[in-house]
Amino acid sequence: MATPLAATPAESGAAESAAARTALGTAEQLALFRTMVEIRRVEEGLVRAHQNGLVHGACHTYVGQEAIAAGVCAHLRPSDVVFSTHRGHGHALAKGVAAQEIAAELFGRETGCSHGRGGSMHLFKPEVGMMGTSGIVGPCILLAAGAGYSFRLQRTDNVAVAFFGDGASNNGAFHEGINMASVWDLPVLFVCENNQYATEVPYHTVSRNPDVAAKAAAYGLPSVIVDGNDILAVHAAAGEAVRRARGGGGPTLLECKTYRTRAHSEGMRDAGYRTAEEVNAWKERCPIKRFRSHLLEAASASSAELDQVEREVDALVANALAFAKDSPWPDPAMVTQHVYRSEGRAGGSVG
Amino acid sequence: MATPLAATPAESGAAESAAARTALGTAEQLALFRTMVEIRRVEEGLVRAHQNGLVHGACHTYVGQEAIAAGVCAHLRPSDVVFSTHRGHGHALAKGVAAQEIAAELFGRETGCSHGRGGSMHLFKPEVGMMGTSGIVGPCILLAAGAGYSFRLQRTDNVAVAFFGDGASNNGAFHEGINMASVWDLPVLFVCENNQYATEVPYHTVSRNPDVAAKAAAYGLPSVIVDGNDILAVHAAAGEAVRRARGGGGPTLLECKTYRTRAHSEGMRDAGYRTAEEVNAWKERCPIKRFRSHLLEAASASSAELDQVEREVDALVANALAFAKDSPWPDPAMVTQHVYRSEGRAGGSVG
Amino acid sequence: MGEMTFVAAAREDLDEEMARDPSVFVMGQGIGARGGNFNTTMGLFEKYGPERLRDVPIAERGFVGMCTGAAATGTRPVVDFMFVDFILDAMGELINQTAKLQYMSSGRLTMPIVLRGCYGIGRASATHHSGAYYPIFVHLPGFRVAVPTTPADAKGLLKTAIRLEDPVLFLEHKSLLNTKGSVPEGEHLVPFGEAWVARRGTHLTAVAIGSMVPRTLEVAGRLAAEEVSVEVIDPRTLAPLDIDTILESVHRTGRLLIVDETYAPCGIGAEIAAQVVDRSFDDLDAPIRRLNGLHTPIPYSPPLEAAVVPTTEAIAQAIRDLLAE
Amino acid sequence: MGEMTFVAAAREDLDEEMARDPSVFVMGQGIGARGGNFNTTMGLFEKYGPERLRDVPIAERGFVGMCTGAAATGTRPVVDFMFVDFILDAMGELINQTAKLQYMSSGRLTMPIVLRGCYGIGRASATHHSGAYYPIFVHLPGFRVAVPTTPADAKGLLKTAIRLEDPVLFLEHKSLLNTKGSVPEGEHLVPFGEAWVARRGTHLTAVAIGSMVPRTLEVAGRLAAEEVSVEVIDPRTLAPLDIDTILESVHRTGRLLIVDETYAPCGIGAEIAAQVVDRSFDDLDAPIRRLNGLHTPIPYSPPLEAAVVPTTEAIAQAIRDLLAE
Ligand SMILES: Cc1ncc(C[n+]2csc(CCOP(=O)(O)OP(=O)(O)O)c2C)c(N)n1
Ligand SMILES: Cc1ncc(C[n+]2csc(CCOP(=O)(O)OP(=O)(O)O)c2C)c(N)n1
Ligand SMILES: [Mg+2]
Ligand SMILES: [Mg+2]
Repeated sequence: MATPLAATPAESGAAESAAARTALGTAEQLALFRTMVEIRRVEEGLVRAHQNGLVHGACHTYVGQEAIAAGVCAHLRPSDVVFSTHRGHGHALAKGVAAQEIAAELFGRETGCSHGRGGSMHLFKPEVGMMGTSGIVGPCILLAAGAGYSFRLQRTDNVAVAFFGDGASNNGAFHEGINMASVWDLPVLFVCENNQYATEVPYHTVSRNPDVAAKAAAYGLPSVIVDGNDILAVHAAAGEAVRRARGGGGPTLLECKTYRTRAHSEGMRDAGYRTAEEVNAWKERCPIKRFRSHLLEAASASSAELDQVEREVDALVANALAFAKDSPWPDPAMVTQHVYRSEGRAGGSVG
Repeated sequence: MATPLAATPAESGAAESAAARTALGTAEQLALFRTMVEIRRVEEGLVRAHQNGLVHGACHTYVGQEAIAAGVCAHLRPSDVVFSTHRGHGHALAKGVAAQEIAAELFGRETGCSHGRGGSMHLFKPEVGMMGTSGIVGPCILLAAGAGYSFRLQRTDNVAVAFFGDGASNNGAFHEGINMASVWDLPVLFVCENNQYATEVPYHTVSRNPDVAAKAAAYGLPSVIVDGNDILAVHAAAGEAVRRARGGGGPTLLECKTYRTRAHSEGMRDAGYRTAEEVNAWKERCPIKRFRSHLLEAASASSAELDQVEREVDALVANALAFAKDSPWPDPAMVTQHVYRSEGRAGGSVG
Repeated sequence: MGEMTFVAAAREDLDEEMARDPSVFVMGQGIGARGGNFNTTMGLFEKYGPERLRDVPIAERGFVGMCTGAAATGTRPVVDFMFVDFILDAMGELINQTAKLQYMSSGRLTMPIVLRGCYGIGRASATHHSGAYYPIFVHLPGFRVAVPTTPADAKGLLKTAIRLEDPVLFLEHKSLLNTKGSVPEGEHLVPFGEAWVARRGTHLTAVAIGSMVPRTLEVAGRLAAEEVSVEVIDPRTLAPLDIDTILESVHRTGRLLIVDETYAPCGIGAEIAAQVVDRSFDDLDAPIRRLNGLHTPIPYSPPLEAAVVPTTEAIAQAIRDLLAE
Repeated sequence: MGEMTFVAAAREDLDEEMARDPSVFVMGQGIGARGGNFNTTMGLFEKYGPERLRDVPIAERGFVGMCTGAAATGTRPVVDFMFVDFILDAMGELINQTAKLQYMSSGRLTMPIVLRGCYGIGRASATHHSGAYYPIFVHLPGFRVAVPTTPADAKGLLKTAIRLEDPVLFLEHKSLLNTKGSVPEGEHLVPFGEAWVARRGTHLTAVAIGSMVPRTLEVAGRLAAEEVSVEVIDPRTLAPLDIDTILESVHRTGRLLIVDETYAPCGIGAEIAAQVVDRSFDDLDAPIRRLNGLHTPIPYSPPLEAAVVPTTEAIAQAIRDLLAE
């Protein structure tokens, strides 16, 4: 079962990215742009709603990391599955959960994608392959690996994706899940969004190897490092990895270097552990701003077209928030429904 | 905190080993020989006792791996600590637990090093730094790292050692413990005894990277691969690692390639998953036999001297087994003693 | 009706289910070509191959998390822990993912996963290989818990477990694995939540769990000679728990003893006692008593080990004491 | 006597213990310069530095195992889990190592480790940040469990916890963190195993745990106007449990209700009920009742969340029902 070790990270990514940059059509590029804008605008709306007390509990936004969810999920079918983290709104949107269902969920309403049972950290919509975000750091890696195992058994060519942060890479789940996915060639894409902090903890203080992708060598699977704020680079690298997984070539570890430009969680302090200069420098590298410039420079789209996309998204998000606010609360009488599939004296007659 | 990554495994080990081979005095070499012989003879005695029903429960012998415990523990003081595994008799003996206390423990007697509470997989003798073997695969890595943390806080230059198998290296404890020991420069030696099988599972079927030591690159700590059946090589590499740890230079991952020549556990089948040829080839590489030849060839000891050591060990082991057999059973009335230090209404007046 | 051992009955059942449903697969250490440390999968690897009998690395958290992801995506994993003690490294996954995904997804995901393991005190297995843990799984929402004691129930409950959409902890007491009994052939399903009244009696109700069932039956048989009539109930599943059968029995006997190898505090005996004193207070003629393993890590040495579990003498004495109340 | 919040009292205590004993140190996420997600260590980093207030990676199993190794070698770790839910990934280490090393080493190793974490339902924290888990730690041998409800007890019990040689689970209910009360200055130690009779009464004994203590006291105060006299007992520690104070109370009142936010099955209420029906059967004038959180993962939405914990109305109703029995 021994195979050659992974190529050093980054190489393949860089090469492929250049190729794909040219290959992508205008409609596809506009779709990527739209997804990123939608994620950004939904987050901004949720932030306001959180400040107004309409969103309860914790709320971790995806602002600054939009290119990753958008670039990866563009390659996925509804039957492909995504398992995500506490910072999962972007993944849910990119995987096809409607903005209004996400807003309603964070508002705690019956119309939310988890019927108000989940909130920000528990977004479920299996119908489109959104298999859940998680308040616990780590498990998504294992769940995705297991979905990959299922797909192999079922002889489908579906692919499973785990999104997780740099913080998760020091967790045992990373080690155990990636190792097994590698030895069994499972159709999984492990996407590490290295935004360089876990809450307030800089990655270099909790790992002596600054590159998560480099750790793939321990498990013998291919890995790539990409600029996570460059949508085309992410899209290209993810495309290659998804194709490999779908074709039976096994898993890939994709590290996207990025940054969150808001606080870890809404309402938390955002000073003391990083400088304003650092944050501002990364705001300059905003993936949406950069892609907008690129599209204009490459004459792939006009300013008017992009403005139009933004207006459409604004309307959609305004509607989503209004929908959420007007939605009914869940019925407390139903609160224990779905704990078990089989109620009372279970089984016996099942079949 | 970023430091240069580990040198490729093996290099440093090879160089150092050659140097140390010459440096070691005759008395020290004879002591190493004696330790290995003692481990072998104790195991052989326990095997017979197990067959005769005097040893209860599971019994995993260390036969074939003696050079590792002997070579590593030769560098340790009583105040240094060892945390070990299910295959821990050799570690306990090398760390200074008397053969009679180990035999009595496996016989389930009050005079055993764990007063009959532990058996083969739970050998405790903190007085000499033997902090326990474990029936669960993995924890020893973490416990040793934590002891290292204690030693730093206490401003001592004690060192902690974790012994574990290849099987444990796929466990999350490996990932989490070694990473933290590395980022905090803890005085720990991680000794992976890669005997190539976990029960009946060949290592190459559960890891795409055949070298455990190579995984150190993920954590940025130095690692070495040595021939685990070459006592002088183990001794040299361990010496360097212990010196580094004691001197504040942080942890090392030492991989010893070796083989167990008996069944995984006494009474278990030993066919079907490995060939008789493979086992016999490794029996030829017996660390004791090899070291005996080396000592004779180098004229470091005479055949008579070595025979004398063996006779002394034989007598010691015979006595140990007799002691165990004649020892009293523990008193069932005391069975719940030591669950808690503070009994009943705890605390309040403590201080 | 064939006569077979507990472990063979469970294995036959697994074989039938794997033949019937290609989405059933097993993950565990040594459950492939080796056939399982306790022979739980002997002979199946040859029939179903390595994908459906998957030997795994020593990464309990990892493969439990994987099986959870697999169950959520349409396959039916059976995790074979060998010793159930090894489940502990996977508690985070089990409690927060396995047990909750159905609820969090409002029933759109199902979780047909069986967590099987051999458990219990005996054979000088020492403290890392002797645990049971079922009270923890009864406490937490989302799990079903089965503790069969006869070969027929081993087969019938495992079959139900594999077909259920809910996570099931299926526990096999090491001391029962090689006991023999008659087992219905083919399709034999025992529902969860139906206790087995193992012996009828009128003076006292003894609820016994797992290894304590044969032991309590032995005592009941012996006491019959003294004109003491003990009803022995084996709940068979602890979640759901068939409290009705217990209440009905206590209604007739007025006295209740619960015999359980695991720890008393917040254990299954506490739960049964609490339900009975709440719902059948007027039926009770005496205090409710529990007999449990001592509250200590399990020691290795045979005489110490024997001292931590309820003996037949202790059971007989508890019954006599309770009848004297 | 100063007036301060629960969290400030516990922090003052930790500060005093760290000043007194250089072997005390804290590991956790965000407990260094950040001062703790719940301000549990605010200001201490500046005094004691990074070695004694150690920010850790997201590796709960790892740092719990490390703290266990540290405790076994002479230092006194306080593990700050932030949300206690994160303890679950470390259950293997806790159950098989932390809780057993004293026993396995025949008392030659000690295990002075404090596992502290904020727990409980409220604030729409959802299912991964709302758990309590104390019945599990009461069930298993080797742990002490403290659930203080007042600032004074937070300080006095944490001090005792840090000085004990045994592993202690020290739980702080999120809804209590910012409640205020008077706290003795300096050396204030509350022993484990001594309940606090929070209110004297004669008609019924209500044992309340954690967040249910203020809620039950509120109900008791309200019912006093209706001439109903409820005795409210806060056990303060669940292991050891001061059953004597409860038995003595039931001896006077004849009626017992246990109010607890966590799950009923095999919970702490079951344990208390089982002990009382065994030891005080003749004192009981009525069934023993339990009021618990519903047996479900904790939902996020505020109206759903409110529905899963016992309300003041439910407590009042349970008391009235029980008095009518
Ligand atoms: C097992 C576990 N431990 C701790 C936490 C608390 N926590 C929530 S988010 C977070 C940081 C996560 O960092 P990272 O994985 O890098 O993701 P990011 O927030 O940067 O997107 C922590 C420590 C948790 N949710 N789960
Ligand atoms: C957590 C855990 N899982 C499974 C086992 C069962 N088990 C005991 S020894 C062993 C193999 C260990 O292999 P390795 O670490 O290579 O050590 P070796 O036996 O080869 O010395 C297994 C799987 C265990 N003891 N603990
Ligand atoms: Mg991060
Ligand atoms: Mg091995």
